[in-house]
This record gives sequence, structure tokens and C-alpha cells, in this order.
Amino acid sequence: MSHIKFKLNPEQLTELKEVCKSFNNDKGELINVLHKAQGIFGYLPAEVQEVVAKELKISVAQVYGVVTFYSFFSMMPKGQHPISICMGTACYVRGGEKVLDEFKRILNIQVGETTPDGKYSMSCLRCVGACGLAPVVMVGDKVYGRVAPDGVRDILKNYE
Amino acid sequence: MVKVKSLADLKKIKSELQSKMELREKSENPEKSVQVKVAMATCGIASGAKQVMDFLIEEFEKRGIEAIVTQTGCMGYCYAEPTIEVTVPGKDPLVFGYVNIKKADEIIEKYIKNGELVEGIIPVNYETIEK
Amino acid sequence: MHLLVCGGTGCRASESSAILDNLKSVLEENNLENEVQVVKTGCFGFCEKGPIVKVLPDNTFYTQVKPEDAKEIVNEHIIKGRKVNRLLYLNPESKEHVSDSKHMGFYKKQIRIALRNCGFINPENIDEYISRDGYEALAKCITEMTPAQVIDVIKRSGLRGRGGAGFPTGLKWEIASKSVADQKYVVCNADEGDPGAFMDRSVLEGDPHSVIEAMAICGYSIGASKGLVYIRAEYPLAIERLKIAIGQAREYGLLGEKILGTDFAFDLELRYGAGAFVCGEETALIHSMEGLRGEPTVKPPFPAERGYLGKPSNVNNVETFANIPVIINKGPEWFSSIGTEKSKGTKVFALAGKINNVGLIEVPMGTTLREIIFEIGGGIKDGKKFKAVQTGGPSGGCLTEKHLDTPIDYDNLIASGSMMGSGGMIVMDEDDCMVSIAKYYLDFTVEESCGKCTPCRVGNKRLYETLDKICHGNGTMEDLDKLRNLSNVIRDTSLCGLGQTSPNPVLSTLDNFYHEYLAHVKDHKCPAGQCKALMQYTINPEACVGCTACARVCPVNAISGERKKPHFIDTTVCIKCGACFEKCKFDAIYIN
Amino acid sequence: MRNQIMELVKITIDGKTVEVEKGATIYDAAKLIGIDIPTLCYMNMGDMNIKHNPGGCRICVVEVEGRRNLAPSCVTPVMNGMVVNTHSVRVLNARRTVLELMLSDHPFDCLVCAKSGNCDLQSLAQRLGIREIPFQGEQSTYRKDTSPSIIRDMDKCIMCRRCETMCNQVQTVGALSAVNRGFQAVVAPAFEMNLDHSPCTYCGQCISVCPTGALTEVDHTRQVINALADPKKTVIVQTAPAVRVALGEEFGMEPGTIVTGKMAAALRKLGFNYVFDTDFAADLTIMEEGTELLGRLNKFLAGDKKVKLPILTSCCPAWVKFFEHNFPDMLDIPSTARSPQQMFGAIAKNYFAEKINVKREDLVVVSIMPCVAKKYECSREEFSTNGNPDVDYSLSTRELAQFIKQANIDFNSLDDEDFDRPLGESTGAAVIFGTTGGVIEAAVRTAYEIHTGKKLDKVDFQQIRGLENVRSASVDVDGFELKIGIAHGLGNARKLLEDIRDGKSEFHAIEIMACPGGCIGGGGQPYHHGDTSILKARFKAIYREDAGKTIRKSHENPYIIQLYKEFLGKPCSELSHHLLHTKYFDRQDDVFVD
Repeated sequence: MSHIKFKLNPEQLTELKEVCKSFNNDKGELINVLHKAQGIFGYLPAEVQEVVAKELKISVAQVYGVVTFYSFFSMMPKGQHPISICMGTACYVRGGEKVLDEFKRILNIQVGETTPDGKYSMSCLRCVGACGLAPVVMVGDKVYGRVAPDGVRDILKNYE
Repeated sequence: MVKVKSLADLKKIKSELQSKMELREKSENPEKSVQVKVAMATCGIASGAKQVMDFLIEEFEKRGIEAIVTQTGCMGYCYAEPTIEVTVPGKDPLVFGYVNIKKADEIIEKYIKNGELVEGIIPVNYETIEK
Repeated sequence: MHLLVCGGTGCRASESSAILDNLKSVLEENNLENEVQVVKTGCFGFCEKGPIVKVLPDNTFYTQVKPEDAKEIVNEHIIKGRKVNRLLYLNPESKEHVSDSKHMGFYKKQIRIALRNCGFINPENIDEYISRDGYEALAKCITEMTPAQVIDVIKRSGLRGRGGAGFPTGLKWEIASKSVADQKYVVCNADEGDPGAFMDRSVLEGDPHSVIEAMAICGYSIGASKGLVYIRAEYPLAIERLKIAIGQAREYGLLGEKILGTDFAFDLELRYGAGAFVCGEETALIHSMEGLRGEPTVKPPFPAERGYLGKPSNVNNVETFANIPVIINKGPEWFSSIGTEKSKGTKVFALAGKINNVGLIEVPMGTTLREIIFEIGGGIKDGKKFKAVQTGGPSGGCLTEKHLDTPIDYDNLIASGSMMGSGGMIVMDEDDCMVSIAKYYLDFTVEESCGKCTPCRVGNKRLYETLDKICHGNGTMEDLDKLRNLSNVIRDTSLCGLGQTSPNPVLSTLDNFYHEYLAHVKDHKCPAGQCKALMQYTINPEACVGCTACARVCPVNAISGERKKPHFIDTTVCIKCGACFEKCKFDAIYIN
Repeated sequence: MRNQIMELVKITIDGKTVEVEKGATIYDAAKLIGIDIPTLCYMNMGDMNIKHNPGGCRICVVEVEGRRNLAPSCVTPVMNGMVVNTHSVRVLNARRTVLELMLSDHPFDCLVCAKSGNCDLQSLAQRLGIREIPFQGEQSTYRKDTSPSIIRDMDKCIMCRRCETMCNQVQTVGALSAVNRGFQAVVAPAFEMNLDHSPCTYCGQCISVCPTGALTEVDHTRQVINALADPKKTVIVQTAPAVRVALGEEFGMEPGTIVTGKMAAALRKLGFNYVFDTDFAADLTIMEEGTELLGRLNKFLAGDKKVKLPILTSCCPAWVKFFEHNFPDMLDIPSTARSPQQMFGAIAKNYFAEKINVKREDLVVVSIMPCVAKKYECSREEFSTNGNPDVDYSLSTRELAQFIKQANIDFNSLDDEDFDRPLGESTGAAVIFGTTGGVIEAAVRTAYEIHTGKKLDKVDFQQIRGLENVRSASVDVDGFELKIGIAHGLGNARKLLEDIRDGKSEFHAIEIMACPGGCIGGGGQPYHHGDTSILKARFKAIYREDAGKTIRKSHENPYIIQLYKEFLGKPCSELSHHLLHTKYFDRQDDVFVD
């Protein structure tokens, strides 16, 4: 499993417990709690899930089962600049796959991975709803529209 | 804040609002008041609608044009985002597509000030249920 | 006076720039350049009859204009004030020329009901919603009507669920209203997951109050005081606008206790999805709201009997709700006068793919694909040939030329092997390989399958693998039979709607594009040139000038050759990325 | 749902018309008229309150007239006038294809699979006559997980998710959950760690219900064979009470057949030097635990407010691990008495070894248990001296059956034999340890007589017996009303424990068994394939065996009396405390990522 060791410091632990408390430690709010927790830590390391399980009085296995069910949740820390390539149908038929291949080639990582220097991580997403701009790539919060494979290097230049 | 307590209340508020909005649009400053709506849905924002809106608000102020800039939802012309709808008093609303800062500047200078049309008009292609 | 000349891709391809130049020069000849302004516009969406020239202010609409017509338009219309009859749009039914574009059928094809306020009001201002009859429907329901009367209105309107399956909304409400429980819930499904569909997002971003109002009306009808909106976390703007709108509605007393002075109480909460397509299925959605894995359960029991936290729950999608206030205000008869016999009202489609006017459209049920694609959508991008349109996302199928004139409604789409789905409409042209498209959708389903039932978990994986095998040129005729049998079994045995519809992209492409499958299997060729494994890039030595551009762009150094001499591609090294093909200015590289 | 008078609906299945209760499923209705629709995920042990019907395997699909797609019969309620076909061409093709799909993601190592012969997937493939698998493609592969008791080989998982229901709904252990989704979906502990990094209690209920070889016990037969072959070792065996009423099933006998004598004979044939009985240690347990109960009760009656009541039984290792994980704040409530298996081990290695003049290291103690958690119990550090465990190996009932077959012993034709002395003598009180309610009944028999000094007229406490999930009973102990609680299944136990934590419990003594039914339904017993009538037969057999015993009260066991006289002194003496009692550990943070 995840080899990245993550240790919550006391402030983080308190913050996480506060999050659970703000949802009344209600196990029905698990997904909302996980959203908040991922907002704080950027991802959901095992230790965070253990705390959430304990606070919400459910098994860690169940929390893990939920985390691995939803693609929005991640157990891997994201890169400094998370890159998401839209693979919605509109982007796909307008060449999204070629753009993805180019990112893979240049960064030398696969989808779901982070570059060894921690700078970029790459993921696919399904439709940001900007189909008029297909194919679409997001780096952080910035949306790049009508991306062609030979425009990939130009995008990455912005983050050199 | 008002609490709407009955249907009559709601209707009263509505008629007040309608006349207010009408006033806003037509009678107050009929020669000068321009209404601009910026389509600010995800696709619009992704293609820079926010910057255009900021630019418009700033520039109207700087150039002394009385105008109301509001945001609105998706107009449906995703291929031409950012899109804005400009209503110059006395004229039909016009929708412009692919509006960047440069185009916005052009729209202010040519269309709003002088009534000249500029490129990038998008013909409205739907009916609303009001008619 | 203004002359608007269409500058859309389709019209440009048919010399609209020449028309523009000619108009300008004729006007100059007549010294009219200061009085008459010639403007290039965006696409009119009427590419079927392009190029288009429109004269303002009288709204004259000239179609199929040729550059040489410029003189006549200026001389006749501008100078003499006489319309050029032969260029006017000919109404196909009345066979009469229509001069004013407002009277043309095309511009009446879109009617906005669900999207009525989108792009019209400021979504963050409740006053603007109220000024457009907002919350009047709710007021009418709770002060003048009984819950049964409201349900009756919805039933008579003929409204069917816009989320895909088309279950009659009024009937759904009725079932929920008859369930007896101490607590019931109204749930709004805003987990729009079809890749390429974004109508729900647009409604929530552009007109959140319409959904809030409708949910309250539903709450009143079925006897629920709580509403939940299950919304994708990937839609931050929609979430933000919805939160603002809920806040405003509460301030105005339109949500909360004693709404409009009555005893009716209703309030809303948001629940976030976390990226699972299957949560669009209502039982999966409910489990997800309960903090569990979003796995569907077998129906019955239906959510209307046992839903969220075991209580009766009514689940409708965003677009369905957005129709409700209008139906109450304008009456069921008005609503049911729009659309076809069994599908009433309008449907919003997200038009995307190889089409000129990508966007969100709302048309009456019964509009044909041809009208949508060629008139509203402005035809195919770059003047290419139409091949297929995919409706219904991963649950739908690919429709072809022969379906273009079928009026679109729930039943016709199903009869054609597709489905309405949430309303994504992806247009494909001659460059799209239909086997790859089927594979694309199966890839999606495999990734999004929850894994609970065998046919969907393993079956779709095997479908995908077989399609992949075919795309690599390794398919056999037996594989084609297997694809069909397996597809039928998956459809027949899967637990939920996701699995039951997941083979549709395969079956519909098998039905409509069998020859493409055959080409892959028998000739080891991909007719659209999309399947990399079946392609080979070759340099035509006759055309190659040795500019070295291709060699420089090749990521794997597969291209060799001396400067100014024909180059050569080493096919054993080539990864078929296509970079050289795109770079070559001399059309010297071809695919076979 | 409103309460309604039972309404009947009429439906036609395969041409036969049947009237069933409204709300019944097509599957139930078919069963009534002798139509056995196959299924791999459905499980209905109504008597035990265990039901699992996710409708996920899709094997049980049937054709319903007028319905667009096929209906999963296990979850589709009958409707009046329904016409069902369970074997139309369409159904057979679909069922076959679904099974082929399952098999296309399943290893083909039936020949060497621990479940072979008992595998539902294998039998179904035979029943449907599958001769080749038309689908090839990626197969799921997972790391094999070996813990002290359970082996998880998830390559063989078909996602029926029965184990998940047992672990979460029934046992509320929460070690397992479905994780990931789609083709990658599998049942696993948190973070896909091994079970020994989870709150797993090793109750083995997941094994009991697994239709394939995905979950099996760790097999220790080979170690036992090696020990038996080692001339330096003296190998002794103890057999738990519930084994003798279930072992016969493995040899084709009717469920509920008592095979005590054949079992003793077989064990002797296998080469064990002494064939003893865990029942002896069960009697010893009653002496220790009963004394502890009386001690606490007397203090309570004397007005001591601090005394911990109720006292909880502690013979079940899965239950012990469960409360160590879930109720670490209440570790002082359970009895400190070791389980019979461990008492036997301690007595064997510290008393019997000396008696027969064998060094501790040269005495190998093997136990035959209806349980897989016992394997884990053997491995607990506190039960060994200088690295030498009190009990060396624990084999399940299933492993013993396999061992007997392997040794070419014709079990059915064996003549009955007796256990050896002294550790083979037992009473009826010990026998009933094998079922839920038995331990507490045995304790009451002894506690009553010791406390009151009077003879019990009737040793059968019917009010304690039964298979209801949670039972309560009161026994008049000479004017004092002793309140007793009984739970089997850890989910039921949790409820009683939570009551205690909330101060709502009125019981003086509670018996808890981790497995539904108690040890007769243990995770190491012959597979019951969800048939509760098998459990009921074993249940009855236990009480038959008890009734047939001449001595039925633990404190009357002459060898127990002798043991105290010769060695231990008296119950709860210092030596008893050292050898026969234990302590518990807080394990709530004992799991997960380290």
C-alpha cells in the first residue's frame, strides 16, 4: 500500500477532529468529511482515514472502501501542479487522447502518477463542461482550451 | 431583509422589482444606460469571462459610460465563449462571441459609443417562452 | 443600415469572405461605405442554406448567397429598397419566400423552458428570479392547491424524467405521496456524469432558484419537509451559486418554516458526489448520500417506498425540476401542447463534437436530428461529412444518416437503439472510427462500473478487451458474434441501468457500422484511419522535398534522410503519433 | 409498511402454479415446488437472522413474462399472476454466460485448491456443464494474505460478498469491506493490508460462507504429521465438544450424528500417543470460572459496589479478540479464566508431562477444534513458556477429516473407542460447551450446588437453551434470582456489551460465543452451505450427548477432583491463577499501518 509515511501533528489532528465534529460525527456524512479532509491535506493518507473512522465510529475498512470507490478521493499526494486532461467525449473526439499521450511522453509518467520531483501529477477527468473549448486541459485551476499536442510544451513552459 | 409572507407579498415584490428593473433599463437615463450581461458559467469563466467582466466594469467607469454589467448563466453558445449580451437603449440586444479584452474594448468604442457594429455578433437562435 | 455576413466555418468554406469583400467594394463604388456597415458575424447556425447575409434593421435574411450576388443585394435592396426575392429563404412547407428571419422556422426550433432564465438573469440575485415569475408557482401551489391537485397538474402535463429513462414525473410523485412515513425526502440528482453533457450544470449555474422552487413544490406534493441536492464536487461554481440561492431563499422566507404564511415547511441541504458515474442511478445516489459506496440496489423497493435513510424519497434530475414552475404557472395544457404524443415539452441537449456550434440547446420533443445538427448546430466542422451522432452518453448508441429525420423523443430513440440519456449529443464525422468510439465508451463503463454484479464487472471488461483486440487488427469473425451475444446478456442480466445500457454503444455500432468492424477484422484496416495499430505512415518520395521538418518533430527519431532529399520512416520504430503527418507542409506523408 | 394479514399471491413457475405469501421472492416460491434455482451470492439463514441478498452474482436470473430483462429471482418479489420460466433458452444462455464470465476471471487450479469438492463455483460449473471458457482476458491478481488462522486468496473471489456481510452485519467486526470498484473491486481489509493488521477476530465465519477457495483456513496438518513421525516426541490430542457432532458429515453421515467413539479410534489410528478430550478442560474451566463468578457474586451480595458484574465468559478466542479491539475500556469484566483449549495445554505441559515423565519440549499438544480462531489463540504469546506454546497445533474439524481420509482410514467402519485417562474424562456439562448457552448452563449447574450446598433436582435448564440471537433467563439460586444473558454472533454480543457500557445491563453473568449457534457453527466446522437445518441437528446432538452422560456436573468429574487434590489445590488458587487464568490487552490501536 501507500509507502508515503504521513504523520499528523497535534494541530492537524485537532483540525481533523473538528471537521468530523462539525458534521456531528455522523457516519452518514462520511463523504462530506472526506471532502473537507482532502481539502485540508490535499489527499487522504491512511492515518487521516483512521482518525475519521474512529471519530465517526465506523470501521477503517469501510472508510477505505468509500475512499477507493470515488475517483475524486486520492491516497497519493498530488504534484505541485496537478494536470488534468479532459477525456469527456467531446474532448476525446477532438483529439484529447493525443494530448494525453503527449503529456505522458514529455513528463514520462502515467495517469495517476506524480513526477519524481513532485512537480507535476497527471490525471484524467470526465468533462469539465467546457466542451466548446475541446480538447481541454486543466493545470491547477487554470483551464486551457483547444489544446493541440504540439501546444503541450508551451503549456508546461508556464510552470518551468 | 424582506420576508415574503404571502402570495400578495410576492406579487407586490415582483411588481416593484419589475418596475425597478424597467426603470433601471429604460427611463432613468434613456440615452446613456447600457446593459451588459456576461455569461459566467464554467465554460465562460474558463475562457476568460471573468477578466472581460472586470475589464468592462472598470472601463465603463473610466470612460464615463453609464452602464450596468451583470453576470448571467450559460447562453448556450459554448463554442464562442466568452459571450456577452449588450443592450443599448432603444435597440435590440446583441450577443457577441469570442470576447477578449481587445474585443471588449472594440465593443465599447465602436458599438456602444458610436453604434457601429463589430465583428463577432452571434445571432440569437432561440425563442423564449415569454412570447 | 447593416449588412451581416456569416463568418462561421461552414459559410467561410463557401466563400463568405469573398461575399464580404464584394459587398464592401460595391458599396464603395456607390459611395455608401459610411452609411452601410458590413460586418462579419459568428455562425448563424443555418449552415444548410449558407452562406447567409442578413440586412438590418429590417431583418431580411438571404440564403445561399454567392459572391456575385453582392452587386444585386446592394443595387436592389440597399439602393432601391426592393428585396432580392430569389435569395430569400423558401419555406419548405408553404413554398413561400420568407423575408423576416423572425418568421423562419429555424429560429423557432429552439424553445427555452428549462433554460428560460439561463443567460437572462443574474443567478446570484433572487430579485431577478422573482421579477420573472419566480416563486409564484410555489405560492400558487401551497396557497391555492392541494398536494393531489399539484400532482394532477404534473401528471396531465405529461412531463417525463429528463435524467434518461423518461419515467413519468407525476406518477413518481404520486407513488411517493402515497407512501406513509414520518419523514420523506425530495432529492435532486445533480450528479451529471455523462461525459459531454453539461445541461444540469448550466441550469444550476444560471438559474438555481428554479430548482429550489421546484423541489419545494415537490416537497409540498409528496409531504416532504426536507430536500437534498446531490451535486458533483467537480462543479464548484454550481455549488457556490446554489448555496447563495438557498441562502437568499431562506432570507426571503421561501425556504424554512411557515413558507408564505402557510404551515408548509421545507428546507434544503447539499450532498456532494465524489466522482462516480454510477451515482446517477437513484439507488446508488441514495447510498452515496448515506456515506456509503455508491452501489445500486435492486428495485423494488423503489426509493419512493424506501429511499434515503429508509424513508420514502422522490428523486428527480435538475432539468426535470427546472420544468416544474413553468408547468404550474402556464398550465399542463400549454406544456403538453409542445412535443410529441408521448414525450411532452422540450429537451435540453449539449451539442458537442465535430460540429460548428458546440453549445447548449433546448428544442421541443420531436425535433429531428437533422434540424439539430445542421440547422441549430451549424453543420459539421471543417465541411466534413457527417457520420454519426452519439446520444445518451455511455448508455446510448450511435445514430446515423438514416436516423436524421426521426423525430427525437424517448421512445423513438430507444427504438433506434439509443436512448435520451441526460442529453449529451456528440457529433462524429468521417474521421471517427466507430469501433474506437464503442471502445471509448466501454473504457468509460469499465472504469465506472461499481463492480457489484458479474455481467457489468467482468462482462464489460471482456467487451472492452474484445473491441481492443479488433482495433489492433487481431479480431476474428467469431469475436463479432461473441460481442453480440455478450452484449445481449449484459443488457439482460445487469443489476442497474448502467450495466443494462452499457452494451448500447457496441450494439448500435454493430448494427449501423458492421462494415467498419468487418474492415478491421477481415482487411485489418481502419477506414477512418484512427486505429494506430492498423496505420502506417509512409513518405511519398515524389512529394517530399527534404525539408527535415518531419524528422525534427519525430519523438522517436524514426525518420531519416538527407536534407533536400526524400525522407524515410522506419515503421519498426514509428509509434504512430502523427506528429510528422501534421507537420508536413507538402502533403508528402500519407497513411495507409 | 403497514401490518397486513398474510396475503397470498398465485404465480406460475415452469408451468406449475403455486400460492405463496405476498412479499416472498421468486426464488422462495420456486423452492416450495421443488425447483432449485442456482445462485452464488444469495444466503438466507433465517433462523439465525442472517440474510444476504445483494442480487449481485446474477446466476439466479429467470424470465418473467412481460418483463424487459431477466429478473434476479432471489430479490424479485412475486406478484399475482406472474409467469416465470427458470430454464428457457434465454435464461440458460444468460446464466451460462454469466458463469463463464466469472470463470474467465478465476484461476484454473481446482486440482490443488483447498476448497475443491466443497466449492459452490466448481459444482455450478459442473451442473451447467461448462466445458470451456469462451472469454479470455485480464485476470485479477492479488497478493496472498496469510494470517495465523485465515488465508485470503482473492484471485478466487467472485464478489458474492457473503464474507463482507458476515464480517460487518453479522459479526460487526469490520475487518473487511468491498474496496475499489469495477473490475478491480475486491473484498479486503483497510488499505489492502493483511488480516493480521486488521481488527479481524479470526472467527472464520467468512470462511464458512465463502462459495470458493478465496477464504480458507491455514492448514497445519503437515506439521502434525511431522510431529507424529518424530520418535522423540510424545504427541497428544484434545478434541473440542462440537467436533464430535459434526465430523460425521465429512464422511457422509447425517448431520447430528454423534461420532465421539469413532473419532477417538481414528485419532489413535493416526498415531497420537494419548487421545484426550478438551471436555476435561471444559470441566476445569467451570471450576475456575464458576468460582470466579461466585466470588464476584458474593462480594456483590455483601454490598461491594466496585465489583465488576456481569461477568463475561472467556472461552471463545474470537470473542476475546473482539472485546480487546472494541471494548478496551472494559477489559476487567470478562472472566480471567483461560479457554478450555489453553487450560488443557497448560495442564498437559505442566502436570501431565511430569506425570508421564516427558520433557515439556518433547510433548506436542494438538487440538481438534470447530474453530479457526483457536489457531490464533495458540499463537498468543502469553500462552507459551520460553517460546514453547501450551498448545502446539490446532486443527479444524475439516482438517481432521482430511487427515483421516489421507491416512486411508475407513472412518465409517471404525469401532467406538474411549478417550484415554486422566485428561479424557468429562461430564455432560463440558459437552454442552459446544453450543450457545452451554457454558453458562454448565456454570449454573456447578455454581448452584456449590453456592447453596444443595443438590440440583433437575440439571436441564431449558430456559437457557435455544438458538435465538440474544436470550435472557433467570435462575432461582436458593432465593437469589441469578440473571443470565446469552448472545451468539459478535454483533449480538456488541449489543449486550454496549448496554453494559451504558449502565443498562441487569445481568449477573453473560455467555458469549462469536459464531452463530456457538461452536457447532464454528468457522472450522464442515461447510453447511447456508443450510441452518444442519446447525439445528448439531445443536440437538450436543444435548443428546449431554443427556447420555452419567456425570453431568463439572465438579463431580473424578479426575478434576483428583487434579485439584494432586496439583492445583483449589479453584482460583495461586497455581490456578498462574496456569489457568490470563489477562487481556488493549488492541484498539494494534492494527493498520505501522
